[in-house]
Amino acid sequence: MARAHVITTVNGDPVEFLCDTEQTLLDVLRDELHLTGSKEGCASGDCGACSVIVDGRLVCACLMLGVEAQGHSIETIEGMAGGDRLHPLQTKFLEHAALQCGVCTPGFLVAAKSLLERNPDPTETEVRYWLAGNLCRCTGYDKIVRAVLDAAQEMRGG
Amino acid sequence: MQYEAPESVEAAVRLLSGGGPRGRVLAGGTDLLVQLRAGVITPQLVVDIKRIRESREIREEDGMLVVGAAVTGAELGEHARAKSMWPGVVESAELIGSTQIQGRASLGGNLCNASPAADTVPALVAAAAECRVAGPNGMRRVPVEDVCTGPGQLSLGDGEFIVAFELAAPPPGSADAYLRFIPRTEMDIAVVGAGVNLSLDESGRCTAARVALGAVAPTVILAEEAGAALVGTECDDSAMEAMVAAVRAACRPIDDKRGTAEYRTKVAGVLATRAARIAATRAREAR
Amino acid sequence: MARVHFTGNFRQLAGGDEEVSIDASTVRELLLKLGEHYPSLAPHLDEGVALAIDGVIHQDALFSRIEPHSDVHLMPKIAGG
Amino acid sequence: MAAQNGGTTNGGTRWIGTRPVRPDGVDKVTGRARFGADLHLPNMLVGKVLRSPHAHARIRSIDTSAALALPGVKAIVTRDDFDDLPSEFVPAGEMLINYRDVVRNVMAREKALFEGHPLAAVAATSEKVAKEALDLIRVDYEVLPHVLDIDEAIAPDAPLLHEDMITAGVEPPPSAPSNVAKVVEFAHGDVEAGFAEADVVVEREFSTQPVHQGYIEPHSCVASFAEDGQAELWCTTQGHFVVRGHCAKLLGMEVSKLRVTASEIGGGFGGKTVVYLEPLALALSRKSGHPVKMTMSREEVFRASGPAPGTWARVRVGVTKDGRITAGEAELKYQAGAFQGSPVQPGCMCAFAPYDLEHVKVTGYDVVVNRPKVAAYRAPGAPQSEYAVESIIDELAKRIGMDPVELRLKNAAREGTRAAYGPTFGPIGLVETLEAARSHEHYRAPLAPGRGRGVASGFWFNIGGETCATLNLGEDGTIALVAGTPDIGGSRAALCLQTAEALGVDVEKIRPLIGDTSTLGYTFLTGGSRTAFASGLAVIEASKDMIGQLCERAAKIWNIPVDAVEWADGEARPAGANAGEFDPLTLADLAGVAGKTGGPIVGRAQINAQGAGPSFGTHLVDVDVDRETGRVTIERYTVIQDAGKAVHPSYVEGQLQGGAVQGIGWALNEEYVYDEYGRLQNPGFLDYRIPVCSDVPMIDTVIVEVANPTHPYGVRGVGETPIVPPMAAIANAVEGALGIRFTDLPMSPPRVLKALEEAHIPEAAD
Repeated sequence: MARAHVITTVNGDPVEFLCDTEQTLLDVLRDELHLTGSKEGCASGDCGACSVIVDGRLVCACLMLGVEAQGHSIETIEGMAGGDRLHPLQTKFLEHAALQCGVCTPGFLVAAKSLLERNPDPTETEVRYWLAGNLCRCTGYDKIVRAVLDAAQEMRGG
Repeated sequence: MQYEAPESVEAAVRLLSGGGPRGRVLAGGTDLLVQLRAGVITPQLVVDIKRIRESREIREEDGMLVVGAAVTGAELGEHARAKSMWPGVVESAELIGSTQIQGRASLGGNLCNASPAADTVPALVAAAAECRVAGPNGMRRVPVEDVCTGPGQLSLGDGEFIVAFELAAPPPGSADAYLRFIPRTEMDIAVVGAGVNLSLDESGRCTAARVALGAVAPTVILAEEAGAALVGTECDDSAMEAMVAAVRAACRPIDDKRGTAEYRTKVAGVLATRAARIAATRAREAR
Repeated sequence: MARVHFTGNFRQLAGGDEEVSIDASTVRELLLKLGEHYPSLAPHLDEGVALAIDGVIHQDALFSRIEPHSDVHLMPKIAGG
Repeated sequence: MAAQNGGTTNGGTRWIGTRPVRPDGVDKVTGRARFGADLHLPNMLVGKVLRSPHAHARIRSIDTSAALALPGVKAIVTRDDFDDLPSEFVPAGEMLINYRDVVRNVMAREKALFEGHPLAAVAATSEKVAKEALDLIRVDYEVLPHVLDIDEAIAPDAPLLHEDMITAGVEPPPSAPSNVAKVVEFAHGDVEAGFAEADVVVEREFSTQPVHQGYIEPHSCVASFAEDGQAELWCTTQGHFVVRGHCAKLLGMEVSKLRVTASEIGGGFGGKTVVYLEPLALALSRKSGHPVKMTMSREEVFRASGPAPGTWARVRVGVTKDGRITAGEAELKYQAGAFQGSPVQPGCMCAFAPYDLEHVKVTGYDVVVNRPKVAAYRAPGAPQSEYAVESIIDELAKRIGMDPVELRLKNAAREGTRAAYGPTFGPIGLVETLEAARSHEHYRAPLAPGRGRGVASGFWFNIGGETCATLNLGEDGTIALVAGTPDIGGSRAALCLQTAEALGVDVEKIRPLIGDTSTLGYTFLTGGSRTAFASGLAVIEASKDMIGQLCERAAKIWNIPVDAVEWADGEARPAGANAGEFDPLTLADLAGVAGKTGGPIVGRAQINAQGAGPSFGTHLVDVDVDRETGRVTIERYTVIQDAGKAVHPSYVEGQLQGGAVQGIGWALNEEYVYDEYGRLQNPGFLDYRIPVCSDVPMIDTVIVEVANPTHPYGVRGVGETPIVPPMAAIANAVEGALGIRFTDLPMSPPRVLKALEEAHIPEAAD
């Protein structure tokens, strides 16, 4: 069967790609567009390592077909830093040592960005539940939660 | 695999009943894509209903809440009116999976995946919700409890799909609640789920109650005797005990990786009690 | 003479001895003499063992020093996760 | 980015103990860092593995002809593509590995020994074609009865995994084969005499379930074989030199013809110390002439990579009324999985390690079962045995009415104590962690009604081993640091800090990288909590080597003897007034004239690091229990551990926190569920329940520093010990809350509720 032609927006730029209809958005990002910052940890929506934002909504790229991206706007980890400036969340993750191996980090950052866009002043509990779909096996989550809370405070101008 | 994203109900019905390969309906895809990936299903046609307006919107019709089958948990949770009318249904939708899953998973998908452990189904059954089913012969209404006939099995005919759910305006003094038990705080499939919808009169006496249970039988069950045990009472401890006995009598669970039959039966009673107490509190506040 | 203690299965291989005195200045010399003294132990010494020399664990270190009054424990090799 | 000073004092050092941003940090927060699956080569094929659906089956034949005929299939390998290898033991992870078993583990030969055991691997132009090809491979099985658990495996009439396996370590050797590979024993004193002195003796049986390391990144590699027999391998591993050795052996290659590059690694915890896909990818690449990429699905990771073993233990401990432990005895049986080599030996050695015992006896059994071969997992073997012992210590404290920290302190191993496994401890920090626990606010805080508080200690050896490092001095005075230990949790930062300290230069001037196997001499893997210690020693030695060269250059420039030059604060100075008066020469000064003064300056070290200091920790935990559903909630958690010296305290804290949370999962929910056919029912993160963010509170940490005398800055490994205490600490806390002692893990809600019902505790009101 002919591959599907999809026109979409990735990190603000218009993007066209061809894909098999069975390919997930994650497959397309990684294998077709070579945006390998989104990781495959489970391919079943259980680990959050492939978190991306689609039309402002946090989703797992492994649970969306590439063809479903038609006409939508996708944000990935590769678009998080602006030019040569890191996003405050990225800076805070570094300062707080909120990563060890770093493979879950892109997913956590995208998820945390989505949280702070909706809720600039989350409680620790809100952060923990929002990020419950992002698994981290290294850190025990402590420093990640602290980094998100600290970034929120900084972004609020605190 | 052919992928289609029709923009009207009629077009979707045509695709699904078009004499070609039997199609699978794609809403949020949070179950469908996992099954595709695992090779559990190998559909030749996938019909995405997210571009159909009726499947994607939440609206009120004559006081009735109509929720599109492809409306996501997150969207329902952000709908203030839905939350005030049917807090139990909304909380059940918000319990499905992670934030990421919330951004995709839908009521229609949760029902049509036909898992006995689906979170929204006990809440929808307790709320006496009905489905708007579109098909080659037009639109028909089906009570939610009649849609699933067994694990992975639906009563829908060829070419039929669920467009939306209807939730009647709750009468005064009514409220619903949903609780589920999972081993962790998030990310698990319900080991047991309990939805309770009840009405209290001005004196606080229960005039109607529906109790629905998830993950304790091959399909979500409406435990009619459990509801009946509350009717006519003030939902006091002895009424709760009678309801728990009826809940446990209605359970026909299995042992599996997520819990033992014994455990599920026991915890179904615990959750039904807790959900009934929440519903009763909400009902009193609603009066 | 260093005192060499046998722990675990090494004791079995050393014919039940709990310890023995060996005159050696390096690990290699000590292992060689141990193997001569206890032939059934010899193949296991070749496979690789750890030695705690005065409390400090040495692995794969044939030329680590053994002092005249060192206390040496023969142990299985350790690694980790 | 500026360094910030943290909560740990850095007495006398400028860099050690500070918290700079890790050098690889920006790559990891921007998605740039390349992990195992992130490499894409031209003409690359996709490799997939056909796995046994049976837990135990004789393989009569494998027919790949139909699969090979499928368009797009470029190569298929089976058992016929790997030479059989003789029994030969080599160290890898904490285990001695037998190549006869390794070759069978990566590709089944006579029999499939566990569900998921590889039978064939296919390389094709796409994943879709590769999967279709797998469906076309015909395997003729003779399905055999299987054994999953220790009791079944050691039963007299049990089906045998290996018909020729005679139990080792038993005199005289048994005449008949069995599933018991080995019996080990550690003892000193006379335990019966010890128990005779005791006023209270507690004996209990315990069991733990296999648990997976749960790294988020699945195994992945790309192999590329050239026509001249040279090959490159890119893979996610804790030790690329170890991978090189294994692969060269399995493929019959010279090691120098195989260059292995370690990708960034997305977690390992011991699970990435062995090979699974790598030899298959190399064989497929050799056969097809294309690069081949292979990546496990999460399901394959669970079905076919090695977890920590499930275990059974019987432990007996005696104590006098005044709290002296008189004897300890344990019998431990560990599942090895399909091939021998469970970590029962270190399990035996660690069981009583935290205590000063005159009489101790531990016996261990290594038992093969039809499950994936176990792999190392953080302090392999120790969590299971120490869980049992620490549970009994708690019970004894209660029985004699003594505070559990006091009982531990009274019997704690300290410098000069003869360890239960033989040798005498040097300076160790158990007493300090217990004292810190006793005085911690957490230990004294009032406990809400219904809650329980638990404490437990833990021990792990830590190791050193073969290690190389190179420091390349750039012409501007900056330094490229090359290490051979993959960085799994921030070790590049720890190595830069130690180099900065040793050279006296700004840490920002040092850029680290993990060299491939052609750039350095053999370097053992990142494991055994050795990297900050052993690669640390290597960079310190390399720094000394570089300083020697720098001083020689300065001596030449000043025309004075080299011993008249000293290196301090990152510059060469005349050593004292007699050496002459010269302006100091900085690293940058000397680097700039290196070419003219003798050529480039490179500091090297190749060492076999000895004397890794053992690490002890003590954990405190408060739990709440929902008495109607059996769910245990962790309300508060504090980890106290001796780090010797925390090089980068943030990453030490991270190790303590991460280890504790893995232990929480082990204690409460993680387990493998098999059906009657020996097939895994929960091969995914949905039903293999590792802790999620909302399951746990903040994890407080206290770093105790009792210097390790074999390291210039006192460093000890820290990565493994933190997973040892949580299971017992939580069981002890649950006992405190409910009065019920859980001797079987996990303490999952159904188990807890059942125990509550059996104990006839009335349901609490809401």
